[in-house]
Amino acid sequence: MSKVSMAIQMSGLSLRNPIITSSGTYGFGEEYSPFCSPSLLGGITVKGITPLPRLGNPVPRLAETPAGLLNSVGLENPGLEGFIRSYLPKLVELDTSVIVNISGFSIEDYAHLASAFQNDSGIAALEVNISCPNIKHGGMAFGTHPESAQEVIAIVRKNTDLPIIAKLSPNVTDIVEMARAVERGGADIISLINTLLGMSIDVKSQKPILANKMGGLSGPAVRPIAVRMVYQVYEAVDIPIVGMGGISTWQDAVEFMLAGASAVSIGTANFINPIAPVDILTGLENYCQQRGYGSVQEIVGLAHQR
Amino acid sequence: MSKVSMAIQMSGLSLRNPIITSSGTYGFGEEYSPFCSPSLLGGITVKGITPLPRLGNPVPRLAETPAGLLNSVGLENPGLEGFIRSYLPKLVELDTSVIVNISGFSIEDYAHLASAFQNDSGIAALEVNISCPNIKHGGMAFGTHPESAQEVIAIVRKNTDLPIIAKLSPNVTDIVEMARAVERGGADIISLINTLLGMSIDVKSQKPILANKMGGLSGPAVRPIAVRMVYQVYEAVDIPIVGMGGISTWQDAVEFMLAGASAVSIGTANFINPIAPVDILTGLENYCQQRGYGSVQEIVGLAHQR
Amino acid sequence: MVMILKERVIENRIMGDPIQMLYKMVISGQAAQTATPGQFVHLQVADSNEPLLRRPLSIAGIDKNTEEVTIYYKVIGKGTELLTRIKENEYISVLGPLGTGFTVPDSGELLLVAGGIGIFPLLSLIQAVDKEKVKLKLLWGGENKQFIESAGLIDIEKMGVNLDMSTLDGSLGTKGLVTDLLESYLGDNTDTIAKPKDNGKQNLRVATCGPKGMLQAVTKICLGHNVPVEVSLEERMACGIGACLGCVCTVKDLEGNLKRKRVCKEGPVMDGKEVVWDE
Amino acid sequence: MVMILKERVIENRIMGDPIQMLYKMVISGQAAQTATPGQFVHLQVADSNEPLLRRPLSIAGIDKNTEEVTIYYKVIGKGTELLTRIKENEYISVLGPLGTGFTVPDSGELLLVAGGIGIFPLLSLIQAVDKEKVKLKLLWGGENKQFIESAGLIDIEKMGVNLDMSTLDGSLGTKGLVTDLLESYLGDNTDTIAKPKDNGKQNLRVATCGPKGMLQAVTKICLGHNVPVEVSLEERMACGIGACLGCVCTVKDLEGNLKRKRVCKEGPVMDGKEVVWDE
Ligand SMILES: Cc1cc2nc3c(=O)[nH]c(=O)nc-3n(C[C@H](O)[C@H](O)[C@H](O)COP(=O)(O)OP(=O)(O)OC[C@H]3O[C@@H](n4cnc5c(N)ncnc54)[C@H](O)[C@@H]3O)c2cc1C
Ligand SMILES: Cc1cc2nc3c(=O)[nH]c(=O)nc-3n(C[C@H](O)[C@H](O)[C@H](O)COP(=O)(O)OP(=O)(O)OC[C@H]3O[C@@H](n4cnc5c(N)ncnc54)[C@H](O)[C@@H]3O)c2cc1C
Ligand SMILES: Cc1cc2nc3c(=O)[nH]c(=O)nc-3n(C[C@H](O)[C@H](O)[C@H](O)COP(=O)(O)O)c2cc1C
Ligand SMILES: Cc1cc2nc3c(=O)[nH]c(=O)nc-3n(C[C@H](O)[C@H](O)[C@H](O)COP(=O)(O)O)c2cc1C
Ligand code: FES
Ligand code: FES
Repeated sequence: MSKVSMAIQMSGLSLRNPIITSSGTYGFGEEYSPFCSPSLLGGITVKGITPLPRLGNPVPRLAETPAGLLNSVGLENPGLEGFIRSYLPKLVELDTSVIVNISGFSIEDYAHLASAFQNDSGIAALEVNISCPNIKHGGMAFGTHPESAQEVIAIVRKNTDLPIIAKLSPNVTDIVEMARAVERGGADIISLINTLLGMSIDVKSQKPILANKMGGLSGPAVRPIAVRMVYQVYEAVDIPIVGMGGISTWQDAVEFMLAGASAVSIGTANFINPIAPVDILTGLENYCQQRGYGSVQEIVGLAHQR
Repeated sequence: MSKVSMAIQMSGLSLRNPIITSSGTYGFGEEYSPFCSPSLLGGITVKGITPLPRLGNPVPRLAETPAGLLNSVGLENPGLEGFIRSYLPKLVELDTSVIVNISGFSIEDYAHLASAFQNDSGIAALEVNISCPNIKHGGMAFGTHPESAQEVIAIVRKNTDLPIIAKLSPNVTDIVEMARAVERGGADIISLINTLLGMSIDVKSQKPILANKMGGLSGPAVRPIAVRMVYQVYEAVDIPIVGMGGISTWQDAVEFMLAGASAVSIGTANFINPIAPVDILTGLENYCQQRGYGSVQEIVGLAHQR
Repeated sequence: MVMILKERVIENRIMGDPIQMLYKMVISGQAAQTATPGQFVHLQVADSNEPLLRRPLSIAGIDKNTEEVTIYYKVIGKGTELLTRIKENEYISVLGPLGTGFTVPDSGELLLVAGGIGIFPLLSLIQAVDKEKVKLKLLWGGENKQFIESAGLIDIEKMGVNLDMSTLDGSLGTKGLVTDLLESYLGDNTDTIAKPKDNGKQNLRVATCGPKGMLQAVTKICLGHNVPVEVSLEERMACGIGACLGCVCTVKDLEGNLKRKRVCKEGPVMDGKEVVWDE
Repeated sequence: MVMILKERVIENRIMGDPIQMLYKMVISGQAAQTATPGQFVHLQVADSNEPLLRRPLSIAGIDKNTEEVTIYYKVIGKGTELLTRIKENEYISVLGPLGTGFTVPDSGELLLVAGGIGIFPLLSLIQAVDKEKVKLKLLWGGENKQFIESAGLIDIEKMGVNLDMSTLDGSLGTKGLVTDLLESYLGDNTDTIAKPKDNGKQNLRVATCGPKGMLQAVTKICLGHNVPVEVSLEERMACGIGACLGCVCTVKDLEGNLKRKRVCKEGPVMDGKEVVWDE
């Protein structure tokens, strides 16, 4: 049998294969190295970086729900400077595409963060997390308002020459409208979905389990919502998609690619199976091989035919 | 130990206990009678009724997802006339509160449906499903647009003297805004959540599993999203809430009541355990008894303290 | 009466060639009391949410004396895989008997047409028919010899059923499809077949179960020969009792109006004539 | 080295009074090779999504010769309940050894303070300490006699540990809290306790594990007596290896700055002095 070409080209971002790991679930690339060599992966996305260091939320930060996980880490991170000083040098040495995820609380935050990363920084792309509250405008998340989302992406576009991945929030009425907004703003790629806002209450203590009360839902439970959104966005925009949300097996990865994702990202599944990305990659390759595809890119969007 | 009072009073709607069954999951009340006497339940909600009979969507209409169920029944129902002729007479004989769920595709539909049900119809309340597309306005669901939602509830208010339960769609950016809109429209009670829009793709056939491609996600998977929305709405409106979305155990029911639901509704869980409503009721009563509550109403909203 | 009960599994074992993944399960309990041929049980396979739903399985054998129902199943996914893990004397939640089964004729000839594991629901019909009064004939098509043997050929022969078989690879019986067997059988037996205006004299009936495409072909052939045919349908199910409208099948009534019937309630056995196959 | 492996369970049985729901599990495999006292393993308890996450359990015994690690666990929810179902010779996915364990002193005196099942991680420390060179003393508080006996009292006595116990109901040892034992022990042993300016002469150390409130109290008492204390913390965990930041604990550095440490990586054992207890 002939080999399947697993490489993926996405407007300016070339990946060895379509398997990426998700922001906030893969630390700064070191933690999982003992299990899963970064050189096997299409890319890794680092924890969301903000301009200043953040302690994040108090614990408990985690709660399990049926086939899902709620987290309220609250963007704990060393801040831009700390990241560049303590983590970036090791990251750029990794034999994989490194995607830096940035999060801000104002347009200026995003401009500042974006300007710190350029084509010569040794990273492959910037992922822009627009799910954070816009503190200058009543705390409404950038990612729930098309104009704000477009504005954020546009300012990032102005400040970096790296490929930009706009990461959409699923907590919206109309994901297509959001996708079109970030496309207009100049995004090269769209990634989705971020977590869904959820809550879990302990019947013993009669209080929310998370110290922060609400948190983001991820894991297999959210997969049908994520697949639907990828499917919808694929029909609406011309830029490629990185699909994520509950992917834990190769079948799940294929599902997202059939829906229209050019690459997929693995988050929560790493916690259960630290070699999930490699298992998924192997399964994906076999799937393509058994069905006679020369390149994995051929399966992207197939579910839209007829 | 003293008995717990399980009765619930919700603006105009008095229920024997807080356990209701959900629209579309409990047929027209007959199907589950062999397992679960309606006289044990707080109420039952019937399948959504439209002005004209509907065949609904082609099959497959069902797909399982992790801890969830996608359905695309497509509002199959006998139509208003057929319902009143063939089902209503038997329903009103049941020893429980019957809630009729109505669905329309235009403001006029809702007016027409509402006017068919009054205080003397033998039913306890009207639940208004606003998750349907407004075909006169580009197919946008009424329930995703505050003004339309308010308008629908207002027209129903004008046309019936029954208590009105406005059933919210979770597929929105801001559930609080929707809740406030239906409260303004004149709803007596709010129920939530309806299903989340989702999709599942078969990797063998490379096509969506559902004939309708997309469907509504229900079951345990959606519970954290539903609990969060009940919690948010409880803080924002003054009318009582019927909570639903993935309730399958008494702990789940307690979770919703602590979040702010005065009553809870059981949907998908019936499919797995036809006596789920009774099991949940028993557990809820024990919980209250063991903690020394005189009335189940005392636990409503407790998770908001501190 | 439909019931939901924790029933005891008294047998659960693989049958024949392991590659076929065919299992037999015998459940002791009250479902047997009221079950009729062609009905099914809705089994809870997991005590977690995975899979979330029950699994519908046809009642293949009913013993009212010992209060036992027998089901046969093929492992195809997570649900049926979990079923195999149940050990003898463990309990399982059984919802049933459910649905509307086959007409059991008390005279004339009954021709059974089975495709693959479609044989299973027909077994209960073979058991129920009074073989003294009704001429019984079974046409059974399968992948290959291993499949048919594993699916219980010897037991069926023991029941004294007159049987013709076909396999795709010709390893047993005729090489080809079961519909080929049906065509030639109906061609050879025109005498027992009712003529168009022959109301009430129809002494040949067909009952069939198998993949949807086969059922459609069987129905077409039967109706072409003016032979009444009952088909046992499958559809994804949630409630299993008619409450969710998840499992419908489209039928055309006498006036040509399209209607939905619930496979779990009005079915799984339907009149082939009224089923709308290509919707 | 941290590894993820399917390891064989060679023992998994309930201990003592069934009401206590305490289990012992021995796992054969490579985790034993590099494990140190106070580390933990992260076990996959289900092959479905329920529960979704692994479960962290302390390594209570390490045998590098036979390549076995022993864990003790109390059943409290779905995950630990599923653990009990694993049969001997079945395999389990083990991620570990993980985290940073206790300091193992090679002289002086080590005082262990255990609350309830907090004894379990301390067992590996008892095992590791050279009892010829280090004076070892264990203070152990529990609910009642049944608990303490079921949690392995006899084995601990066999290890030759000097042991004082307290129970809430007084059914074994002193009636009261383990912190009462600690107070009086430190009061009686002021000679082994370092004085404020006595750098380097601290020959008494405390290692403790138990409920958070107890750890806080133990830390306060120890610091009051100027005794260094290591606490083994618990926190809900997802990844177990420092990647998700789900399990943090707040610490105050020398300049008084608040920082987060990961219980799974920099912990579970932390310097009691730096932990911020009431955040
Ligand atoms: C009335 C009825 C009677 C049946 N009797 C038998 C029987 O006697 N013996 C037997 O082996 N099987 C029988 N089946 C089919 C059996 O229910 C399915 O094989 C089983 O539910 C699959 O479950 P799973 O979890 O193993 O596979 P899954 O992983 O759920 O499904 C694997 C594939 O099977 C198909 N499938 C899933 N559920 C159904 C369903 N409810 N109906 C049809 N196709 C489905 C889907 O295409 C899916 O892709 C019957 C089905 C019905 C509706
Ligand atoms: C580093 C570490 C070492 C541990 N060592 C042991 C040990 O040796 N023996 C032992 O019996 N237990 C130990 N535990 C606790 C053990 O991990 C939990 O009891 C177990 O995860 C509960 O799982 P469950 O599914 O049975 O209960 P669940 O249903 O998940 O939880 C029941 C309750 O337990 C609490 N809980 C859940 N997960 C955790 C967690 N990760 N940490 C703390 N509390 C939690 C919650 O309050 C929850 O309400 C340890 C925990 C940690 C973090
Ligand atoms: C613990 C945790 C932390 C996360 N932190 C971030 C983050 O910092 N920035 C971000 O854009 N997404 C973050 N996410 C979201 C994930 O990157 C991903 O979008 C989401 O979890 C859905 O994928 P999954 O279901 O595979 O986990 C986080 C998710 C988890 C579970
Ligand atoms: C098969 C099915 C059909 C449904 N039909 C309707 C309907 O006709 N009208 C409506 O308002 N909600 C309908 N719903 C939504 C449920 O009433 C309920 O809001 C939802 O399923 C969440 O609850 P659950 O997770 O307990 O099922 C349907 C749900 C299912 C699963
Ligand atoms: S499965 Fe619910 S109506 Fe048939
Ligand atoms: S559990 Fe993930 S960082 Fe500790």
